[in-house]
Amino acid sequence: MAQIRPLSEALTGTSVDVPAGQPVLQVDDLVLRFGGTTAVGGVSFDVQRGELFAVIGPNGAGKTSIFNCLSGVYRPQEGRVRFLGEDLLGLKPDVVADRGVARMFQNIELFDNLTVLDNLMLGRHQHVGYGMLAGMLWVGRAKRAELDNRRIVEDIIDFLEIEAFRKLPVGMLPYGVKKRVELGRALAMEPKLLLLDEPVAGMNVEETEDMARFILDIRTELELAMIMVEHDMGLVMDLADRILVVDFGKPIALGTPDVVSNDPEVIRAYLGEGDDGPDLQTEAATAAAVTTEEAGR
Amino acid sequence: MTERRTSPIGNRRAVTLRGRPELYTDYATDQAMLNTPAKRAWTALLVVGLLAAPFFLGRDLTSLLTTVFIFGIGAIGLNLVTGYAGQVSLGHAFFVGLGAYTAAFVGNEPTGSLRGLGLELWVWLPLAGLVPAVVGFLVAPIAARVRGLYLAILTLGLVFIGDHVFKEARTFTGGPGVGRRAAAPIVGGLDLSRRQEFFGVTFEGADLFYLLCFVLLLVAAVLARNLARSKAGRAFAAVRDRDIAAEVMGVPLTRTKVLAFTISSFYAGVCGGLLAITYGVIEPASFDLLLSVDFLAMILIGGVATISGSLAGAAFVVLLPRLVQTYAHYVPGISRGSTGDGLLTVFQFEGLLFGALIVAFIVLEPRGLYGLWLRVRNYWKAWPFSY
Amino acid sequence: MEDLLTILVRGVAQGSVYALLAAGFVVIYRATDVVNFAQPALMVLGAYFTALFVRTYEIPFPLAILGSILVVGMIGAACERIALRPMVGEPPFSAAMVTVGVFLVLTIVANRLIGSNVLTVGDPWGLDTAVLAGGVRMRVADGWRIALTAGAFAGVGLFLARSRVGLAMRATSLDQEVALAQGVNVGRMFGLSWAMAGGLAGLAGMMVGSGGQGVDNTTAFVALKALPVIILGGLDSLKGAYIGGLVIGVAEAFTRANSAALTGYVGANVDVVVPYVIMILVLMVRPYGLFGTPEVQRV
Amino acid sequence: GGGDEGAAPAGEDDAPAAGEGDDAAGGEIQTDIGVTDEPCPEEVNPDNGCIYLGTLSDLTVGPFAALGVQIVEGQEAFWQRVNEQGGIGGYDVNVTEYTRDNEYNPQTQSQLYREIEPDVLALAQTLGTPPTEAILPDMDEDNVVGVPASWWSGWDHESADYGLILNSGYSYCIESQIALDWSDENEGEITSVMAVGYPGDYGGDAAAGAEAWAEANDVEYLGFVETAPNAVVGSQDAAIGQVVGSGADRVIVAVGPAETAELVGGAMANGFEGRFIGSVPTWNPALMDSPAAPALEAVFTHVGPWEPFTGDSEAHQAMQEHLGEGNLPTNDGWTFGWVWSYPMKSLLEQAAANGDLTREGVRNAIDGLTIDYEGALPERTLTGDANESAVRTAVFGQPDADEPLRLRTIATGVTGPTADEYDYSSPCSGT
Amino acid sequence: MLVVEWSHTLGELVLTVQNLEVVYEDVILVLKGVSIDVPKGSIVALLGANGAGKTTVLRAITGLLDIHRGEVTKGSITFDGEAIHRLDAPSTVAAGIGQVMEGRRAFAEFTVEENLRIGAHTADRGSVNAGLDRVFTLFPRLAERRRQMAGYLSGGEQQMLVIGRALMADPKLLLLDEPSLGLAPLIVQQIRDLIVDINRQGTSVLLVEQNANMALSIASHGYIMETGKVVMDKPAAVLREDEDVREFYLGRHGGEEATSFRDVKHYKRRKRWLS
Ligand SMILES: Nc1ncnc2c1ncn2[C@@H]1O[C@H](COP(=O)(O)OP(=O)(O)OP(=O)(O)O)[C@@H](O)[C@H]1O
Ligand SMILES: Nc1ncnc2c1ncn2[C@@H]1O[C@H](COP(=O)(O)OP(=O)(O)OP(=O)(O)O)[C@@H](O)[C@H]1O
Ligand SMILES: CC(C)C[C@H](N)C(=O)O
Ligand SMILES: [Mg+2]
Ligand SMILES: [Mg+2]
Repeated sequence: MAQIRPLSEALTGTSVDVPAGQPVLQVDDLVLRFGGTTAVGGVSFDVQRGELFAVIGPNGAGKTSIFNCLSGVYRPQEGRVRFLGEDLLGLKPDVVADRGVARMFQNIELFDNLTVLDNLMLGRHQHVGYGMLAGMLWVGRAKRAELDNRRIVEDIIDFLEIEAFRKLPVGMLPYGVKKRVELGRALAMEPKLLLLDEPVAGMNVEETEDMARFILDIRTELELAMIMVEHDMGLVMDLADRILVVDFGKPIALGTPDVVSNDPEVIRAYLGEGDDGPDLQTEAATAAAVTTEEAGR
Repeated sequence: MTERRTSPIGNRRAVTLRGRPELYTDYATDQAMLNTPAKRAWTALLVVGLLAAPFFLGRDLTSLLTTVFIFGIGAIGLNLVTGYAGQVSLGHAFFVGLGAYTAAFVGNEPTGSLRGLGLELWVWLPLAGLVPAVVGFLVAPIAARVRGLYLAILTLGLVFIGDHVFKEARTFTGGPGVGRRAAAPIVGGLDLSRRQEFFGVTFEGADLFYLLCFVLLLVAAVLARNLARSKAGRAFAAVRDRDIAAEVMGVPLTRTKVLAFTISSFYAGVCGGLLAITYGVIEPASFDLLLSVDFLAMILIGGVATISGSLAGAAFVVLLPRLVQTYAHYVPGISRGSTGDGLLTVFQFEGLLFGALIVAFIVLEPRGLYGLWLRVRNYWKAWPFSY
Repeated sequence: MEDLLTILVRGVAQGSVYALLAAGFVVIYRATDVVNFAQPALMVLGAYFTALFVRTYEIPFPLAILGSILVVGMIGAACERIALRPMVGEPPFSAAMVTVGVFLVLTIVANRLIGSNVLTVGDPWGLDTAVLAGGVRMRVADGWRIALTAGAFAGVGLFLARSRVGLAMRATSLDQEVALAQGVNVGRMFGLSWAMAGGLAGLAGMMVGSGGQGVDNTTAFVALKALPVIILGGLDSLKGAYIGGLVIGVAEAFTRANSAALTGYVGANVDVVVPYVIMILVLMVRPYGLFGTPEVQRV
Repeated sequence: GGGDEGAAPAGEDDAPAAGEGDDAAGGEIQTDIGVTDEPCPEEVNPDNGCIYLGTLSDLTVGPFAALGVQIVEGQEAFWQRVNEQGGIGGYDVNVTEYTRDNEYNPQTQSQLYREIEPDVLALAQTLGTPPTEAILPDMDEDNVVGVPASWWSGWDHESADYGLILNSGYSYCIESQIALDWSDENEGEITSVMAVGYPGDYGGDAAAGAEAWAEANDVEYLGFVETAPNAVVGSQDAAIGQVVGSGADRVIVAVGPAETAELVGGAMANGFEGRFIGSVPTWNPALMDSPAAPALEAVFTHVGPWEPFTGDSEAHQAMQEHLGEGNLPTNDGWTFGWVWSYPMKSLLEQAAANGDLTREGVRNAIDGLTIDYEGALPERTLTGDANESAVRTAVFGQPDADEPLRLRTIATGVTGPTADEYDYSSPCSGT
Repeated sequence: MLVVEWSHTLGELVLTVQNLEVVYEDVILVLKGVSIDVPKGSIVALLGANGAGKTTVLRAITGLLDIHRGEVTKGSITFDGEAIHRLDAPSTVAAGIGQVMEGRRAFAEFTVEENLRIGAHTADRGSVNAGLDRVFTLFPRLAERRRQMAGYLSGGEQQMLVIGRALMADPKLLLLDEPSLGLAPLIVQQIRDLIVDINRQGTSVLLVEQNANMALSIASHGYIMETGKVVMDKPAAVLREDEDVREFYLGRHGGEEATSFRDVKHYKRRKRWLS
């Protein structure tokens, strides 16, 4: 087994050289409508090199839609998206991927019938450079390319601590592991911008901590710019450098965690009073008490 | 598999453990096609056995096996596009037919109203693959826009249109109800379907052709297997399972589907070119829905998205009718001759049993022969523990 | 002019038969997500039983029709119970292949029953033709084809739209597990849809055999015309089946009427491919047919 | 080969039929493929060897299944009788073991031929013109001779059939000429002719005859409407349309029975006024139960090569005797199967007499062979020249619900001026 | 031990799962003897890491195992005194068990309204419209999207939809598999209140949650599963104070002795539960 390399050595393509102060991604008043409903109504923001940028907001506010616009799944009616100085809008998803935008999905979108290995190898699709015929013959170039990429993939597997599942079809893996594999697949694409749509949804605290750890490591090792959509305020507030809050497709706040978390508008529209921290605990206690009594009689 | 957005053919391998707990010292051996001694041994045994077979079998059985090999090539082709890439095609028969007639046209001397180029096998066989491949390449973009059963029946349209074209292009096909003779497998002046002497040893025509087809099958299988485990193969699976996600991963949808169709058509064409020879004469109407269905049956019975399954399925579908024919008269009420004095004629019985077995088979093991094999294997792996 | 109308009527009548066949496919598809390739065989059986009742048991024709609708409906349900029920939860394509197996079996049975002669369903209409206003000639049988089909569609359509079963059936076809979780008896939906489809096939069989056409061991192939029809109209749309059927029928009738002229350019019997050509053209602009529900895709 | 044992039983056997076989070539009969010394399965003469003849017929889904099944039965009856008379040269003849269903499809035919070829001496039946044409080159290669269930003009010409095909009676081409001659005389003068038929040399041959006749009598020839079995085209509407549109005076039909009924019925229903003349394969008594019955009775005339089952030649009496008093076959295919078999019988006897039942020997025995039809057809000697040896007589029948086989014979042994004049030095149709 | 005393203390049980063993694919053993009691009119929380077997428990209860090629190989499930572990799904629903399935399984090609109507498949026709109104007042977002194809809804909207769908049949026992998945904090609170509310109206609830804070805040009793076994089983109040539970389920994020996600230690690894 090849010795484990630090991620930064395995994935060399992620580094970006933008002049200081220049954003990696620049989004200007993006607008996306579906018939009557406006999913995204004029959102603008920018993401700096190595920054962890969070987008939060009520359900149906348009967060995932923003991601879909960035990765070319949806075609916004208005707006402008510049990524490393080039326009992204109007490009097909596979081209966007080629430009260096990778992504995790809100509902796991892994290839259930493929093994963890193959799923990650798919992430490398754009990097595995040989033709179909070469593949059919499986000699020289093709074989070498497969091996090199396999090595990179293995490094990612080690990094995410999913060695045990390497050869299992992802279809039968537990939810938490699937999320990791999806992160791994995105990493395998060797992106310059990473989009995370609810990376810890449906995870317990411990798994959330693991995921947090990976995100932090990726950040420190690769200086990768990331956008994260998440409803777990604990995580968002702790990790994000800046937070954009959207509601009904419109931006209602943008700033550092403490600024945002105390913004009355945000609290009204999204966090709600007992921002499920300590006070929820107490509230809960009473609630529980009530029910137990009732059960009692 | 009730999950939405998995492929309609719903590849059942999802829940079966692949690969064995061997230890590999490096990724190369791990990735090798036959990565376990067991696999290597079995394969070797099989190949040797099949190479020797014709010298022990009569002409009739030899050509029967030959037919199995030829259908095997076609089945692999269909499995590539339908099993691996999830693009269900009922149009396979059309490409098989196209291959058959390309071969007949290129390989035959012109006779009377029929056109021909009279070239040798090493010309007509590749062309028998290429022409369908090109046609496949041209129609694929339309097919790529359509999904699931819509696609299935769209491709069925190909069969009907092709059928019509075959019937009308008489100078190439001989026309409906008439047909034309197949191309002869001539290499360097030697007709591989006639008795030949090689350094004193005489080979029957049937045996030579058998060996030819066997070799071609091996090549076809190995190439397909490599394709399946390489870049393109992964792309196929991705497109099959979740096409949007695949695209976001950088897999170009249309191009991948077109690729699948093209390769599949190539295999189909080669299959057709060879099939024609075992038939002797090819009639336009015979490349019809039922032939396409036979191919689908092969991959479903054999095992979706498996090469070995394709072959097993081909063997099943080709050999079954003959078995029935041979043993029918042990069944009471089956009249041996033509006429309906029995409950059923042997021909009716044959059809009946074929249908019934398809049903029974898929119902009992939806993962096909391959699934059956996995069960057996998993059982022994787990033995003596029930789980 | 009246020739045109005559042809039109012929086409509408033939199209009605296709529509009815298509309806069978649609009903099963809407409930099970499966294209039932056994439908043609059921149709032939429909013709056989109508004939049997009329000619052997001398039951009055209308009753004979009802009888064969019932019998074939039951046969359909039986096939489902035996061959398809175990496929609940299996991928639709395996199920579709099972229906192919069922088709093979049923056709053999039908052939054995019918024998190698041409079977006439013993309809009272025979080759009678009526001359309508404006010299339009219409076969009496065609009149009935048009009328009965319209009736059948009205009935089935209302049932699926109004009753809970309609919704439950579609739910079943969308996601069997979730349907089960809502208390929908998936198995029963399968059975019911097959019974309905069988009934429709029974009626269609009578129609195909009537009007002096007769049924023999090759008639099943006629039913394949329903495939382009359902795609044209949209796999899950009754409305689509009806309109699609008429479109195909009429198109076919006109090609046939002009086949003499066409033969020079596109060859004989081009009417056989016309349905598929139309189907493909439509699919190029509407990948889900005219009225089919597009598959929702979202990440 | 087991020639010696093969001869041994023949020696003791003194059944008349085998008689000549005996002393020929000093009782030595050479054999190779398809002839065994073991008796046939369900043999008649336990100590006879067995000659296996293949049968490729249309038995289930083909357009001629109804006819084919009867042809096979008639044929089996014929050989049953031959065996009861002692077999041939010390051998019984078995025609059942290698019976296969060709579905009237050349491809299937070719496949099946290759399947049974290694086990049969010759073909007792190969049904259909195109199917038979499909296997001719193979048959030539293997020296397999055969009896066609078909009347293509090619069978009269060595150039077309490699001299392998033992046909009986006229050809479709001559048939339609006689028919038109006769119809012109008895059914009113003909002003225009058209042909409707299957593709290939069945329809083609009949059409060629019609065209030749039209030319010879300068009558307008309205062309050949090519249709195909319903299994292929779904319905005959297209053909009906063209027939009605043509307004032809006589239509020669060369399709299958179901298609014929639909065609005649449909055309009449759409106001067609001409008459139809149907060659043998178009007829099936069951048609008289179809709604087309009245139409058929009114405007359909049937042509046949020899008298139907109810005829009274020696051969016909033998047939009637075989089925027993008052019994009838389902259709006249039975009769064809029987009559078609005479040439093969004569041939095998000749070969046996020559002491050579090898395939080659059998093939060589064809030249100059004399065929005795027991009166069903005039005795006939095979010479190279079709112009003299070919049969040019026909039998006419009228659909009639009250007749035993729904067909009333209205004229027998009919010849026609045009037909007799026709220069038959090459096949009328085909390559 | 605790179980016994406790379940005796409050009268009858609406659901009892006893020593349940489940096998998938004839070979994969995922439940190794699980026992769970749900007293009438109570809320019981079922916690556990991913892959512990929670969903499998629910599948076993609702008769949805076979469609996943799984089967109950040991143990029993009793609902309202009836053994139900052999019943198929429609029967369990008819018996009065409703559920929110894992992973938002809305009918993608149904409109929001059709999704809700099918939820009332077993309910009597009269109640349907009342049910609709109730759901739409609960989730105005859904009312806005009433005629939209459910498949196009946002993740959270779909989650609301399936919860609403489960309410349509108003069941005796409601099984919730991660209802808070992907919902905004505000909505989570709303869902929590909703559950309490439903429960007040007499519906017993078995609540599977990853959001342990939410679950334990309203449950009267809690079970914790690890790899197919129940490893802890105490009144919710007790669990809330348990050291391990606090560390691995409630977490120390936000709150007094808050530790930030930023300081997650790399060597941190799960310690075995003593059971
Ligand atoms: N393809 C589509 N067609 C129609 N409407 C859509 C489509 N995609 C999204 N929408 C609508 O746009 C709005 C925003 O959806 P989106 O998925 O972006 O929300 P979100 O912020 O991701 O919510 P959540 O936090 O629940 O995931 C939703 O109301 C949804 O109904
Ligand atoms: N259909 C199946 N076939 C095989 N194994 C399965 C199947 N479904 C689940 N499993 C396995 O059973 C175990 C328990 O799965 P289950 O979904 O019940 O866990 P869970 O507690 O619900 O996890 P999560 O919190 O992710 O929902 C897992 O290891 C999973 O891999
Ligand atoms: C007797 C018939 C079956 C012959 C057939 N019509 C032919 O092709 O000649
Ligand atoms: Mg979202
Ligand atoms: Mg779960």
